[in-house]
Amino acid sequence: MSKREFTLDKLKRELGIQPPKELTEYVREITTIRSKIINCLRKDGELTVKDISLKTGLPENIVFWHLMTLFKYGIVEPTEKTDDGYYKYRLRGEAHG
Amino acid sequence: MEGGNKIRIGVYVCHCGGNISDVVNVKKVVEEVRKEKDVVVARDFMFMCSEAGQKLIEDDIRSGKVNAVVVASCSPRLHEATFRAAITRAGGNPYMYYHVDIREECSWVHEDNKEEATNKAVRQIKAAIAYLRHAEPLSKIRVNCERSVLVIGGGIAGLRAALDLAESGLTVYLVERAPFLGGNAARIGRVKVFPYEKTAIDIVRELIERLRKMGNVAIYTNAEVENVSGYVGNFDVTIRVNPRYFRGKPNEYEIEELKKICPRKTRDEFSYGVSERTAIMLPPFNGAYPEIPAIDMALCDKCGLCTKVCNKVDLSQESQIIHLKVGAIVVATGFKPYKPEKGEYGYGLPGVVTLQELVGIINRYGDVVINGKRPRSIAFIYCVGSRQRREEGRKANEYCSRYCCIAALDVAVTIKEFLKGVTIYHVVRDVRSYGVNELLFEEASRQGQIIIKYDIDEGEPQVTYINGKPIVKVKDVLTEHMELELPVDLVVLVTGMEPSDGTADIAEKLKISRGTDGFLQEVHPNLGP
Amino acid sequence: MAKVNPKLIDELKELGAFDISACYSCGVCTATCPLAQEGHEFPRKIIRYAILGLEDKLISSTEPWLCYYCGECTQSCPRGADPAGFMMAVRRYLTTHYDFTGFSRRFYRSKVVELISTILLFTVTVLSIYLVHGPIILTRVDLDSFLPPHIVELGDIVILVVLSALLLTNVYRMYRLTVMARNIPFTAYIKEFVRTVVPHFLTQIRMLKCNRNTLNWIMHILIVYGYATIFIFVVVFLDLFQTNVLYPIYSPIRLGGYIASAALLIGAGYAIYGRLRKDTVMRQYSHSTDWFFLTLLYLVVITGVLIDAFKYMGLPMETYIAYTVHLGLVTPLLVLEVPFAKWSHLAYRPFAIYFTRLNDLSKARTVQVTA
Amino acid sequence: MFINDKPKWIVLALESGFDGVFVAADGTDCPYLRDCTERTARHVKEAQELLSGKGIEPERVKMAAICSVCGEAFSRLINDFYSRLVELGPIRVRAMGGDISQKILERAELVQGSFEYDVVVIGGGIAGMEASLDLAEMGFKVLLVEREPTIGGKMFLLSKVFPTLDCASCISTPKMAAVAHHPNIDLWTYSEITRIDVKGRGDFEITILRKPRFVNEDLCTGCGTCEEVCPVILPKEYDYGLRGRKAAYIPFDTAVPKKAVIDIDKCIFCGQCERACPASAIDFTQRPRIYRVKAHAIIIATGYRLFPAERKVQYGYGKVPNVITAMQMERLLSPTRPFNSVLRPSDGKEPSSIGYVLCVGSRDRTVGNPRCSQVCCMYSIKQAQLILGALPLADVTIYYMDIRAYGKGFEEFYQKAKAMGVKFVRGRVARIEGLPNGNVRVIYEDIDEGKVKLAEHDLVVLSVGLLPNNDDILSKIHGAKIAVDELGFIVTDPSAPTQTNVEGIFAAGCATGPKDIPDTILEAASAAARCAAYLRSLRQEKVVPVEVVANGGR
Repeated sequence: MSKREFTLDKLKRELGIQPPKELTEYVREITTIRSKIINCLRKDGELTVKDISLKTGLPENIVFWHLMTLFKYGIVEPTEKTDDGYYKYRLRGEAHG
Repeated sequence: MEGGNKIRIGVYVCHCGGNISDVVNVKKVVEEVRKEKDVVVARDFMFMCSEAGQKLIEDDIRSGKVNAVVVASCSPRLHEATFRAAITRAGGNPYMYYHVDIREECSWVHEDNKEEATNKAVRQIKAAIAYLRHAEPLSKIRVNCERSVLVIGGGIAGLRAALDLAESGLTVYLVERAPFLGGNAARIGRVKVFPYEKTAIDIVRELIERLRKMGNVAIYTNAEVENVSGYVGNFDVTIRVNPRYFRGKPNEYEIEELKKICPRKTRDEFSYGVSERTAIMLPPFNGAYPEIPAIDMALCDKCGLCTKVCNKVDLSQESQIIHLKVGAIVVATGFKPYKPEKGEYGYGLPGVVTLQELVGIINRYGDVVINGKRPRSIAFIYCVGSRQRREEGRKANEYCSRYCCIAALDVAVTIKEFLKGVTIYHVVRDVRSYGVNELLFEEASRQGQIIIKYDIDEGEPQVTYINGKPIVKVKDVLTEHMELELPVDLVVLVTGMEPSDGTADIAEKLKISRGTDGFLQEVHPNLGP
Repeated sequence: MAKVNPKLIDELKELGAFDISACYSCGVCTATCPLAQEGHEFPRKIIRYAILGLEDKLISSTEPWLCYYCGECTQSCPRGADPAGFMMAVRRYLTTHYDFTGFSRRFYRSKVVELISTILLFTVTVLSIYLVHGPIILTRVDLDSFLPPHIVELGDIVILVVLSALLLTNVYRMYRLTVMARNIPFTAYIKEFVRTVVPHFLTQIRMLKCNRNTLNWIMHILIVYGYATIFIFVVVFLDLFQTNVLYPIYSPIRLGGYIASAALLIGAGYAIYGRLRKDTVMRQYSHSTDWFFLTLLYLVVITGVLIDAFKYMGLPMETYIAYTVHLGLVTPLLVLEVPFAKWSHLAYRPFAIYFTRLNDLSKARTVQVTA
Repeated sequence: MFINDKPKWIVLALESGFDGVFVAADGTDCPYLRDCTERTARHVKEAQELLSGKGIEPERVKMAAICSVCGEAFSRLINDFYSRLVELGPIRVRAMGGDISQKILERAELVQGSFEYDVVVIGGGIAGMEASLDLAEMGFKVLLVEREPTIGGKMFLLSKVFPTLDCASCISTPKMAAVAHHPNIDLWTYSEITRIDVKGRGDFEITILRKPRFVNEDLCTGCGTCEEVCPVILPKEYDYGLRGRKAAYIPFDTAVPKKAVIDIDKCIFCGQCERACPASAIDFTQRPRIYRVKAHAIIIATGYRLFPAERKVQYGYGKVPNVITAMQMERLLSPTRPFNSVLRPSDGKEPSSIGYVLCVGSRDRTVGNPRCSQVCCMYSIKQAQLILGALPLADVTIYYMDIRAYGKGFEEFYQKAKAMGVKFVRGRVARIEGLPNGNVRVIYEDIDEGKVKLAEHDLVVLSVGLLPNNDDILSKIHGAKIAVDELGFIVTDPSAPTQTNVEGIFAAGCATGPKDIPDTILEAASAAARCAAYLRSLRQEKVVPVEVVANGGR
């Protein structure tokens, strides 16, 4: 497998294209957000969106959006609901960022 | 997979996206049935019926793991065929299959007792497994199917269906109870059908004309379906064609004479009772089919006067019985307008008519004339015979008839075009001018027609009389629930639809189920509307 | 049980409410309106009165005067029914109803009547001046001898008395039609008058409640104060104002006159410009009476400025002619517009606020009594 | 004027950022060349053809003969042209957008060979699927073309359907499977129609661009490994942005075909997917393929697009986080929901009070749509019932003008919602404001009481109207013009409601106007029947004459 020529390299060579800078920056940013959230959960266990927001300094809606995406990919799962209608979330098994 | 092989059953339990799994413990069901003898595979899935779900089954069959399938999901009416097709695709026998309904029969009806619902599902699946253990693979037989269709009802739906079927090459038999084609749409006459520029009668006429040109259509008017037997693809139909008592088309002179001669009179149903007709029913509009008159034997007293002015009258004709073989039947028996009871919103009193009667007046006279005068103000009262509330001792149509708001607005806009000064009130509950018809509503508004909304909880609008003129009393929701008195010259009751008389009859003969509203029930409102 | 008059809406349409029939009563206009308040919701309620033909209800409403025509309702109306234009039309309608002479009705209904009346008054004034004027001195500008101030003063006072009488009668009729309060003490009447009419007349502050009316408010204030200044000069200080003396530029009378004229020019100019451009919702349609009012006002100010300019340039004949024309225009402006037409709103608006307040007080009292 | 490259110049102008080109030619009395005008017209026409090949609207180039005294005419023309351009909006390179896809698009290759079908169905939503299945059952060869990477349209995203409340997926997913398996249906997803030529009676040539998924469909098993490793997270269209997806993704769990696709514009070329794919299915060397397909009939089933709620500025959509559209709520309620429950997007709270604002983008002249969208009342009532099922303690309030529960069983469904405790408030909402605690305030006049009221909700749902989705496809038809109404819905014949004004082209579903699922299916079946009749008439099949029994003698 290591000697296999990847089709991606071929495409890059043929077209001479690079991903746009804004895109790579965007990806770096979301990766940071993701790892912040995951680290936070890893450290403190079960947390609500508000808790994570306070700990990471990220806005609540951003935290929630990423949590739901992590939930989709099976990295995070909800646990019980608090009285005021917020769920708590925790990492599912061994999470990897 | 052949009979000699040992039976290997696969059980597939569907969550139905929560419809089932919210009540029935699907995982437990799977665990339970897995223990059963001959069960080699037991799985659950969010949507068994989806591509991915079907693939599960197919893969198991292809790999030879499974040769008989139990799917526990929704009603077999929905998806039995779906799974049979999947099994066939994978090379299995589609009849080594049992469809267990654990949605309608477990989760939906036993929402309150989750545990029992689960147990019931397990029992049902076990029964299916037992069935399959003893089942023998069946094979399909091919039955020839008649390439002909019976269309019942010669209204606009029946005409259109017959034309489409005929154009796709099938032989079509069109049966209409009335002596002439056209149904209700023909009676709407010269009122334009929003949003088009055509009038209803134009559309009917065009359809009839095109239909008559087709060589593969037989039209029976004045005819009724007597009996239907047979099975899917091969129905035997008996039709009774009642005589018209005419041997061909009378000439113009004879028609003029026939108009005058008959002494028996009754209200003409074509104008919704606005005008009178005699026992000799002449073609009601230009382009009507057939062009031959018919005699209404229920009215005729066989005085014989007509035979003297027209030698084509033949009072000795008898009804014919026709036997047909058809592959399919289209029921298009249409509707009849709701008939208000006497006194309902003043119905029966002078100056109170139904929407259909108003349409009849417009078509008959080309104008609106009530008691010899053109009205200066008209009030339309909506939801008469629709959206009724269930009360003791009274038949109630709880459904919305869908067309009346639009029909009434359409008529009102037409009236306003030739009666410029008339004030029109619409006494409504909700204006249901859905879709493009909203533009019709807006047009009516811009013409200055006035919408008044009433709340049924505050009582229905009242029609009373002062000095012989109707007055509509209504509480207007839009104006602080103020009680208004509208002195008008004409009250129009916007009546809903009811299933036509023929509908119940045909449903009986064809063994079609009807809904609580009396209309026919489709297979599934969304899957096969 | 309310009786309905289906013809009412036609009358309102004549006065400018062309699209109102399209209304389907959704309530967005009322919910959008920055001035609608509890118990005095508009425009939708007023629209319903009009569409149903509830004449009495419409005439007894003060709400139309509480609207300052910011146009937000029209901009948000999903049916394009132009509620703001409708409210304007209702104000015209009400003006005709408050006026007992019937002139108002005629003016609003016919441009011709309005034009003829204006020309007539103009001619009468010019003719009177022709008849009463003193010696025309051409060697220097001598207004005092051309038209002695006491004669003008006399004219002023006659017009003032007649106009006030007419306008106040109309206001009284408005009171009769709109105020249902019969149970509040006289002192409350006085107190509320001081609390409502006076400050509103002086500041027009309600106008600022509308979200985008700040500029309009400024322009409106310019017209009000510009006009008030000149009015005071002319009626109270005519001796000082109409004079042969050439004041230095810093003199309060001259400077005040200049500032007031400038204010009027800017204010009225802005209004005319807006109506010509039709850029905002509220300026889409102008009734002929609006144009009459603005044109007259503008011409009056310009001729006033001309008198001054000619005087300081030392052009006697030009000054006299300008003065004659000026007075010829002032008369119709005052006699027609103030009691019968557009300008009557200077009284109706503050009084509407006052009357509304009275009704509220009365209602509160009734509730108290019953409770 | 006679440089042959001229058309390319025009194209270049549009490609490099101009939104339109107005060619002001001379009148017929050009002193230099007699046929100057005709030549120019030819260039313009060539340019337009080039443009439509690239997915740019040909109307962006306009030519008019203007002479020196035509000032007024010129300003009128240019104004008309300008307003048309405003309607069209800025150029989107429809094929894929972005630089990279443009470069990839240039590598497109024309696939040789003849492709012939009886019918090409455009749009793989419920209407397109139903019509395809019906026609295929009758034995016709059908090509179903879908722009998205999966068929299913909008229906398979829904929760449950009114008035029976059974799940939308139960109806749409089996149909999707049936379409994929039917021997008479060829299914081309992720494919775009770039041109339709009407050549004659029953003779259409359709140019179709099949975009590369960069995944070998034969090898991909839909396992989702590529999606797991992809580092790029983007808003997921199928959840209306409620949560993220990756640049390499499988559109949906129940997608058909369930194959991955790589969003090349958002790819950072890290290559992780290719290394991780257990089936070695990732193939970046795929090229776009262009097909020329012959067809005898066309069915347009392009469905609808939602009214862009942000255009109704007063409602704050896009600014107030807890104002969502009904389609987003539909996702929240569906079994394949993006969240673990119905939660509001600002902070994940389970809402206890939910407001529905009806007629957003419909019955509203301020946004240019005076019509009613037919379905919003009912789907809102349905969602209200579902919410009460999912969150039994929640309050649901529906702000309405008229409840249009007109169809079979609809009125009963409405009455049921009332009985369940859904609050119905008569009054159109005028304004929506966000509050600091995430709650949302609606301002409206309660018509019943005649009072202006403010109400606070945890979450507000905008019941957005439906707009046509066919302007794109219609602009690509050459040789005939399909009649549309002022909103852009296809106009059909009143006595044959699926027949467009162009012979051989039929329309079904929301392409002809907003409608609910039963009506859509009916219309699709009807379009299929009409289409079948038309195809048979082309083949001139003999009909079996039938003896008409004399009915009263003739």
